[in-house]
Amino acid sequence: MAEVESLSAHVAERVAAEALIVDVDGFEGPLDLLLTLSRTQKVDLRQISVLALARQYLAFVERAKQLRIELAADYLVMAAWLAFLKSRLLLPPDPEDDGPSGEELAAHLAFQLERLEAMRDVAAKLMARDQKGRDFFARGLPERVERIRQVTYTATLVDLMQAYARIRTKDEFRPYVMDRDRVMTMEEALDRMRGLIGFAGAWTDLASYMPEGWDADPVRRRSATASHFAASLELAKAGKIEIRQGETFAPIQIRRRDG
Amino acid sequence: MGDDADDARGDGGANPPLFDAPPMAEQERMVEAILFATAEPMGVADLNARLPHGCDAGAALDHLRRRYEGRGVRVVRVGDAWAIRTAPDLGFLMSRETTETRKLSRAAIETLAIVAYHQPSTRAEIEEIRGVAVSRGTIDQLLELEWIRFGRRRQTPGRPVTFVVTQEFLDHFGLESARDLPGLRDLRAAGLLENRPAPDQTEGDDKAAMQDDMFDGAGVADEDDGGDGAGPPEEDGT
Amino acid sequence: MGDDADDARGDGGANPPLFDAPPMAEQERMVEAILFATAEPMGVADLNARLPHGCDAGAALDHLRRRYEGRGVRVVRVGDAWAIRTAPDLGFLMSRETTETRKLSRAAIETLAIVAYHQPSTRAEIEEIRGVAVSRGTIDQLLELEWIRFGRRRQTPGRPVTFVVTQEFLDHFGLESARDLPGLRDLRAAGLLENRPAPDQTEGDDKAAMQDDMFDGAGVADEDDGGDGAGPPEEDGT
Repeated sequence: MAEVESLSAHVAERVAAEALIVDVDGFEGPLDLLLTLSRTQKVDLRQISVLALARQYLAFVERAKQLRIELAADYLVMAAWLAFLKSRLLLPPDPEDDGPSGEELAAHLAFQLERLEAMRDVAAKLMARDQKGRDFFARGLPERVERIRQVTYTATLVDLMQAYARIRTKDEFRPYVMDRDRVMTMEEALDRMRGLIGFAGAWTDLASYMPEGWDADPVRRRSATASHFAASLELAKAGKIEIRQGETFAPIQIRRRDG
Repeated sequence: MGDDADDARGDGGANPPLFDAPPMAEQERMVEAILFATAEPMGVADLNARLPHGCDAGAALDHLRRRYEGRGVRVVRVGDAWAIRTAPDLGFLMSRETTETRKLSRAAIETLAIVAYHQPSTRAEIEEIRGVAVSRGTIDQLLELEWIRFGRRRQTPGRPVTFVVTQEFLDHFGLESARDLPGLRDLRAAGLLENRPAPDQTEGDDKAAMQDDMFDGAGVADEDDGGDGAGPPEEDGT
Repeated sequence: MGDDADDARGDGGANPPLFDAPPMAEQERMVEAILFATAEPMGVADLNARLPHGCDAGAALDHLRRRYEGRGVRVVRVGDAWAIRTAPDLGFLMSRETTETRKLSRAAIETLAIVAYHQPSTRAEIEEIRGVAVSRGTIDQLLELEWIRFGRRRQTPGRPVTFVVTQEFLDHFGLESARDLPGLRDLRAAGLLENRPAPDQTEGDDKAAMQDDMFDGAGVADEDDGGDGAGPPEEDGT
């Protein structure tokens, strides 16, 4: 009999604890939870006992731990802070410590709770107002005279920002695609140079191997320069040409390697 | 009406314009026509730009507003602009015109209220008041509804962007100006719109430091503001 | 108004309805609100269907028509239905209502965004950032919209013209200055960017640095360049 009773009491306890925990999902963060807990004190938020509130919150977190429910980090941060606050409120003030007193911290927490509740309150008042498209209405048939038509172009700030975001991050999002028309690959350069190298008996500036018109556009020029340089290294490795450069940044010269 | 026309002529006599402005009764008709034709609120300057030279849209609006008192449609003020809207007590007739607004989340409603009552507000300030991070999409949704927009950047380190409410917000909630927000005066009297900094703590307490950051610079531009980088963790993953 | 109410009562007395119909003045208000708010002209039967039981839309319409005689808008018959329309003599005021609005092309909005974020910018710089050539029409369109204008010429070989955004641009987009444009981090926070982590943050920084280089010095000599937001807005609030 006694066993059954204690068992059912145990079950009831667990159910109550779990109900509270399950509700965590319904809370929008620790401050919201604190506000809800504070309502059980049934007093004006200005008269609230922050100490009692801190105890309730810590008990709540403790229960969550027992039930092995993972609480989000900000709930734990708040718990740590409330534990600190609790100790400040309970212990006599340390004359050495020039930090804020427990009362000051508690008063601020009470202020935050009161402010959050006030904002909820006015948010509800705002939403309860007459609203356009529900309680009152704008002109349903704005007039247009069709005879004179003038086209204006429009865009919203969001369009503008999205456009900018798109440009600035296109490298992040776009599947990688080569802009072939402005890129010269090493294979292309290699093909070109293989054809031309036979005539290069004397030292010749590498730049002279660049295809015609490729220096007009800086992007294309860079690409062509790089690919031809890489191709010439490849040819040198294969023993087809020799490379030299007088000094740093001097023109690179190549010539056919005989034999 | 005769009086109005005389008034207009009287003004003209004192300082003769190049062209005679139409009589006031006529100006009132014109403003009436323009306001009826558009669904968007129109500013006095816009009205004047469209009226013939020498007209006084402000005075015409005064007349028009009085004329429509108690009628099925009303001339209402929306910030710096004016619009004609149906009387709110007749909303029940308009079930077919009712536009279903997307249901706003609690986070979005609270965020909107905070921007409205505290504007200009930074994201960090919104998070400080709600005690949670503003999730992605909440601000986006309010921007999309055109109920909030970007205000001036805060002149504090990090120059965080601020949010303010729009004319569309005022129009939607039938407010003449943001000063007419419900309960604003009570909130102010209770000190709940102040940016009260968290009591300063000795070094090494992250929480207090974080709160300091958030409070800073709301009004004064002198203190060290960590900007909105240091917000609390995200509210939900969506 | 008093007269109208009396009329209604008179009608009611002859043949008492199940429910008291609202006074005629009230019925007139209702018809006024409905005709104002509906997107289509309404027939008498439609109106009666919407009005409370016992109302007489035909009579209310008659009153309303008389009330609007000589006003800036009139109650007019459209086929079998009724609508509120601008008085014909005021049609000239509606010329601005005829404008057709179209979305800006992608090329134009991107070009505009680059000018706004990097002003003053030359055409070559815009092309560098967009990675494609900017057609002459795109620039012309933005100039015509008065969203961009010519800035000072760049003091570099070729002395290319630069573009800056205008006050008109700021007005249209509800910005106080181009500096108030949110940076990439803000865009990401507002959910306007996919929140996927940048594959290589340093690469992004290099890019920004390169662009800064590109645009550096342009602004230096341009202090008197016409005011609005000489410098580019800051990136990422770092």
